[in-house]
Amino acid sequence: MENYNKFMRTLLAGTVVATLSAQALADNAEPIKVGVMLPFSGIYAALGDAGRNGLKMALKEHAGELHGRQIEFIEMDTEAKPERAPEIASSLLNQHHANFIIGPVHSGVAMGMIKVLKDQDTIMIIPNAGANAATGPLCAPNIFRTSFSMWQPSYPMGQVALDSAYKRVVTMSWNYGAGRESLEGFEEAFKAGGGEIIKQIMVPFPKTEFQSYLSEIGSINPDAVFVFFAGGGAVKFVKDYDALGLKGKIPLLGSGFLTEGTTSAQGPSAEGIRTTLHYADGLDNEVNTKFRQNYQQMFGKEADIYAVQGYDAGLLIAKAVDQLGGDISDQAALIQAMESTTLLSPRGEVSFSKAHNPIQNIYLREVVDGANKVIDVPAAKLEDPARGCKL
Amino acid sequence: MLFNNRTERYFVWVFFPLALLMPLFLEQNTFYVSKLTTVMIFAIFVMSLDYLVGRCGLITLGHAMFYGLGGYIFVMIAPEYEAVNFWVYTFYICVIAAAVALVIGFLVLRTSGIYMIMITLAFAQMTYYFFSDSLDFGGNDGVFIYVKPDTSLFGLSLFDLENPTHFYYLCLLSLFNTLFFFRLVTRSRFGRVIDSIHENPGRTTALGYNIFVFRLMAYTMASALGAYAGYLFTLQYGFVNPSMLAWTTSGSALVMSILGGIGSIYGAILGVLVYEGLHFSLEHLTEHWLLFMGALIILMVILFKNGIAGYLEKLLERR
Amino acid sequence: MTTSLFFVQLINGLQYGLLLFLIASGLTLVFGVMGILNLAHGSMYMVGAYLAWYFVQQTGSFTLSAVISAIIALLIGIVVERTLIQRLYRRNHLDQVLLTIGMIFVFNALQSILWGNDPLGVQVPDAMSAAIPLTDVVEYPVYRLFVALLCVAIAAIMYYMINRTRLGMLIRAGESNREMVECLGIDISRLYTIVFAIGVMLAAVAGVIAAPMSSIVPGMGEHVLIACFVVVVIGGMGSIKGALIGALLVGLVDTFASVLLPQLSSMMIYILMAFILLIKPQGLFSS
Amino acid sequence: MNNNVILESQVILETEGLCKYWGGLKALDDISLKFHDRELHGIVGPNGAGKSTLLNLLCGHYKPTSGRIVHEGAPIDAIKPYAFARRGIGRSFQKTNIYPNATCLENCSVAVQRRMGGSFNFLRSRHRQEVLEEIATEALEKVGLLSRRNEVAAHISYGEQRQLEIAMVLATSPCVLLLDEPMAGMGHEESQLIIELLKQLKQEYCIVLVEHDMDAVFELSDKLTVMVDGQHLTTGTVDRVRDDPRVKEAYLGQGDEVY
Repeated sequence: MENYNKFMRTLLAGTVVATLSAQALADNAEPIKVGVMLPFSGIYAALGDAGRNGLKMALKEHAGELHGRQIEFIEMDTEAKPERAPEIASSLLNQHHANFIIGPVHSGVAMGMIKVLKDQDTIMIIPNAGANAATGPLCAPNIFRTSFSMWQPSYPMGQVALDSAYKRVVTMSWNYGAGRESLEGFEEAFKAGGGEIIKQIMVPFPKTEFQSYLSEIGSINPDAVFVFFAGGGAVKFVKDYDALGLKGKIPLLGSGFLTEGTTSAQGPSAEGIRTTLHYADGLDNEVNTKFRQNYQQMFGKEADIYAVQGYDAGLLIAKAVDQLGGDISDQAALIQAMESTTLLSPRGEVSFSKAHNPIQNIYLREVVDGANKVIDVPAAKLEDPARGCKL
Repeated sequence: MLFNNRTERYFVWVFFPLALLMPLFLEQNTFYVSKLTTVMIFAIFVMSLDYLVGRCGLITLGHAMFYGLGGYIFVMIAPEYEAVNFWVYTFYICVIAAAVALVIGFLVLRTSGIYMIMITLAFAQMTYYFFSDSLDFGGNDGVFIYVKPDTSLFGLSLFDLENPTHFYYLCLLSLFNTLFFFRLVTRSRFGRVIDSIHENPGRTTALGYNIFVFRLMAYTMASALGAYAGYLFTLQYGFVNPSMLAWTTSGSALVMSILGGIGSIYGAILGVLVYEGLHFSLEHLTEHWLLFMGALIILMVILFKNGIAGYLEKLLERR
Repeated sequence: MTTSLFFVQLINGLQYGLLLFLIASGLTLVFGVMGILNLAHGSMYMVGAYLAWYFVQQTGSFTLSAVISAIIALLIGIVVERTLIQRLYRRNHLDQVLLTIGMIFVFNALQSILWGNDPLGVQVPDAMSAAIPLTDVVEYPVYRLFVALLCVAIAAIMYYMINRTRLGMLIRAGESNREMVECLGIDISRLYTIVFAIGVMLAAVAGVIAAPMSSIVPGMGEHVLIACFVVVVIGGMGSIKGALIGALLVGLVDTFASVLLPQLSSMMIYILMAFILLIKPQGLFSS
Repeated sequence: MNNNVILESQVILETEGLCKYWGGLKALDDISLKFHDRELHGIVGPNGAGKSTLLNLLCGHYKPTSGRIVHEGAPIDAIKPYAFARRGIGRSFQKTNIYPNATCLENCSVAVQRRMGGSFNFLRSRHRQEVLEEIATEALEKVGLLSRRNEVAAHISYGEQRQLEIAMVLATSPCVLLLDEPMAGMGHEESQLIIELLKQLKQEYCIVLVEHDMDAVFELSDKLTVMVDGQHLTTGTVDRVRDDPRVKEAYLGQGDEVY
C-alpha cells in the first residue's frame, strides 16, 4: 500500500508538472476536453443518452461563462460492461488527456473507473451511479458526483412510510449493490421509527420475471411495498404490479427511479405511485421550467432525472471554469472551486459535501397523468453520511 | 522447426519483434501501451480457447468462467494489504483452476456438440451468479486489488508490475510462451492423440485410447491457461468484476477465435488484434459502431472461410 | 406455502413456460430441420416487440399491429435466409455462430437507430384488460390467460402441421435425411427458406404477444436467448415436443425456485439443465 | 488349408449366449461361437442377419443385452470400449474409418503410439522417437502401402484406404482382427490384393471376417458361420456349410444375394 501511494504521488506529481508546462505553452485557447463515459448501447442506453443530452445542453447554454474556452467532447460507449471500464477510463485519461471525465451510469463501471481515475490529473464527475462507496470509502479529491448516493433518495421514504402509518413493509429489489444499498437506506429510517421489514426479496439481476414474487407479496399482504428498480425492469415491475391486482390494494412506494423516464411505457399502471427522489418533473422553479422547455425543444422528449444529473455535471464544469477565469490548469484550485459552488439546478439548490456528494432536497412525488408531481419535501438539504470517507 | 507453417513463421517474425519495439514508439502515450497489454492478455485467453475449440473439437461457451476465476482466486487467497510473489501465485492460481477444471471437465465432457456448449455455459453462469450474488467478493460491483504482487525470482526482480511498460513486457513474454507452449503440445505425442480424437473420435477409441482422459487433460490445461490470462487481466488495473465471467466474455472470445482462424493457435492473436482494432477505431468514429462491427463480422464470415489466418495462408501459399 | 398460493404459482410457472416455448419453438425447428444454430433468434423476439409497439402507435389496433408485425418478420426471415444463411449450409456450426452474432450486433444497432433507447410499453388491448380474482389480493389478468391459451394453440397447430401436412412431412423428412428429400425432387433450398422464415416469425410473434406484459428495451433479445437455449437443450435440440416439456419445466422450476429457494434462484435453471444433461447427455427427447 | 492346424490351435475369443436387443427388436439372439488362433473365421448371412452387430459387440462398441464375451479366458463384456483394443482386439470398419487429413504414416503412428506410450508427453516432439515410426512403417509395408507412406490419406485411392485401415489395425499389434467387409466397394484387382494380404495375415492372427463377396469368403475361410435374422444357423468348414441345405434355403428364401 505504501509503495502504491508513493507511486501514485510520483505519478501525480509528474503528470501535474507535465500538464502545467504544457498548459502554460498552450495558453487558454486550447479546448477543455470532456470525456463522456456512458452506455450508449445495451440495457442502460436510455440513461446514457439522457445524461449526455443534459451535459451538452448545459455546456451549450453556459458557453458564455467559459471565458472563451471551447469544449471538446470525447464520447465512449461503456456498454455497461464493468470489465471494460478501466480500459476506457485509461483511454480518456492517458490517450485523450481529458480534463473532465463524466460517467458512468452503472455502479460496477464506476468501480472500474474509480480504480483508474482516483487521485489522477483529471476530474471525474459521476452523473448517475449511486454506489455509496464512490463518495464513501473510495472518495477522492478529484471525484465528484452530481447525482445521489443510493442512500439519499430512499432514506427519507422511511419516514414517509411511517407517517402514512405503514408498520409492516416488504422490500424488494435486484440483488446487486445499488439495490441493496437503496433498501438499506429505507430500512435505516423505517426501522429507527419502529417499522418492521417483514420480508426482503432480492431478485437476481437483471431478471424481470416478477410474477412469482408478486404473488407471494399478495399472500403476505403487507401494509406497503418499497422497491428499487430502474429502466426496463421498472416498467415491467410496475406493469406486473398492476396486472396481478396488487395496485390499489397494497400501496407501492419506491426510490424515484421507479418512475423516471419510464412513465410513458408504464402507462396507467404507474398512476398514483409515490416515490422519493432528488428531483420531480413538476418542480416549480424558474430553472426547471426553462430546463424542461429547452430540453423538449432540443431533443424532442421530456427530460428525466438522468438528464438533470447530466445537466448539473455540465453546470458544475461551467461554474468552476467561470470562477477560475478559464484557467483550469491548477487542479487543486479547480477542486476548490468545484467544492465551493452552489448550483442552481432544475432540482433546486445543490451544494457539495466534503465527500463531494450533492447536498440536496429530496422530494416526495406522486405520478399524476404520467408526470411526477411534488407533494412534499420530506428531507431538505439532505447530506449523505459518507461513511468511510476520509476527506 | 517449431513453427512449421510458413504463414505462422512469417507472423511470428513480424509480430513479436514489432511488439518488442512498440513501447519505444509509444513512450508518450501510456494508454496505447495498456491497450496493447489488454489485447495480449486477451489473446492468451483466446488462444487457450482456440486450442480447445479448434484443436480438440471441444466447443465451450463457459471458458470465461476460468478467466474470471483467475482473478477471483487471487482475491480469495491473497492477503489484501500485502504484496505476494507473482510466480508463486501464478502457480497457485493455475493449480487451483486446473483442479476446478478437472472436476467440471469430468462432468461436461460426457456431452458433446451443442449440449457441451450449453452445459459449459450452465456452469459458467452458476459461477457468475455465485460471485455476483455473494457479498464477500464485492458482489455485482466487483472488488479492488490494492497491492500488486512483486515479481522477484531468486532475489531478482525483473518486472515492476506498477510500471505499465514492465507489465507490457511481462504480458508479451507470457503470450509468446503460450504460443510456444501450444506449439510444443500440438507437435507432441499428446498432440498426435488430440489430433486423432478431433478428426475421428470413434477410430481413436477403436485403437485403444481412452479419449475421455485425453480430452480431460486438454480441457484442464487450457482452463489453467485461461485462468492465468484472467489473473494478468486482474493485475493490469487491479479490478475484478463478475462480468469477466459472463457468457458475453466467452462469446466475444469465441468470435475472436473464429475470426482469427479456428485451430490455428496463432490466429488467436490476429483475431483479437483485428476485433479489438475494429472496435477501438469504430467506437471512436461513431456512436453506432455496433452496426458497422456487425456488418464487418458478417462480411468476414462470408469472405474468409478459415478466418484471417486461413486467408493469409491462402495468399502466401499462392505464390 | 398455502394451497391457493401454490395454485397461483403453478399458473405463473405454466404461463411463463408456455411463452418460453413459443420463443424456443422456432429455434428448435430451425436447428432440427436445417442444422442451423441461430443465435440471432433472441433479436427476432426483440424485433417483434418493437414492431408491435411501432404499429400500435401507427394504427391504434393491437390485432392489426400483430398481423403486420408477423408478416414483416416473415419477410425478414426470407431475406436473411436468402442473403446470408444460405451461404453457410456447407460450413460448420462455428461459422454460423459468428454470422449470427454479427446479426445480433446489426439488429441491436438498427433498433437503437430506428426506435431509440427509451423503454417502451404497449397497453393491453381493451377487450382483454379485465382480470379474474384468484385470492383476496391477487388477481389474474385475462390477457395473460389468453396468451397461455394462444401458446397452447400454436403448439397444437405446429403439431398438426408437422404430423399431418405435406410441409410437415417434408420437414420431418428433411430432419432425417436431406438427400432423400432432394431425391424426391423437392427444392430443398426453398424448404429451408420457408422453415427459417417460420422460425423467425415464431420468435417475432412471441415478442408481439409478450409486448403488452413486458417492457420493450434494448438488449431484451439476449436475455431471452439464453433462457431459450436452456429450454431447447433440456428438451433435446430439434424436438418440438422436447421444447414444450423443457419450457414448462424451466417455467415451473424458475417460478417455484424464486419463492422457495431464493438464494439459489439465479442459478436454478442452470442447475436444472446441468443435472438433466448429466443424466441424459442429449436432452430429454433427442431424436 | 490344413485341417490339423484348426484342431490344434487354441480358442482366443469366445461368445456365450450373446444377445443384443434394440427395444423389442432382436438384432442378435443367443450366439455362441468360438474363434481360434491363427484361423480365419468367416461370417456370412443376408442383410440384417446381425453380422455387423456381432462385430460391434466383439469390439466393445455395443454392450450386449445378455450373454458373455470371453477373451483368453477372461470375461470382457463389462470393460470400456477402448479396453478391448488394449487387449488386442482390433477392428476395421465397414465404412472407411481413417484420419483423412493425416499422412498414412501418421495414421499408423497413432496406432503404434498407443502401446509405445508417451501419449501424455506434452512437450517432446512426436517425431523424436524413430522406433515408433519404424513400426508404423512396417505395418504399412505389410499391406503394401510403403510407397504411400507420406501421402495424405484422403488423397490415396479407395482400395488403398481400405488397406491403410488394415495397416492401422496391424499397427496396434493385435491378436484378434475383426474385419467388417474389407472388400466392400472394391474392384476385382483390388479385392485380389486384399485376399492375398489376408492369406498371409491369417498365419499369424485370429481373424473374424464379415464379407459379402462369397468367392473371397469361401477362398479364405478356415471356418464359416452362417447367420440369419440375428440367429446362428450353422458353423463348420467351408465345404460343409456350402452343402448345407438350410443355408441354400436361407439365401434363396430371402431372394437376396443368391449364391
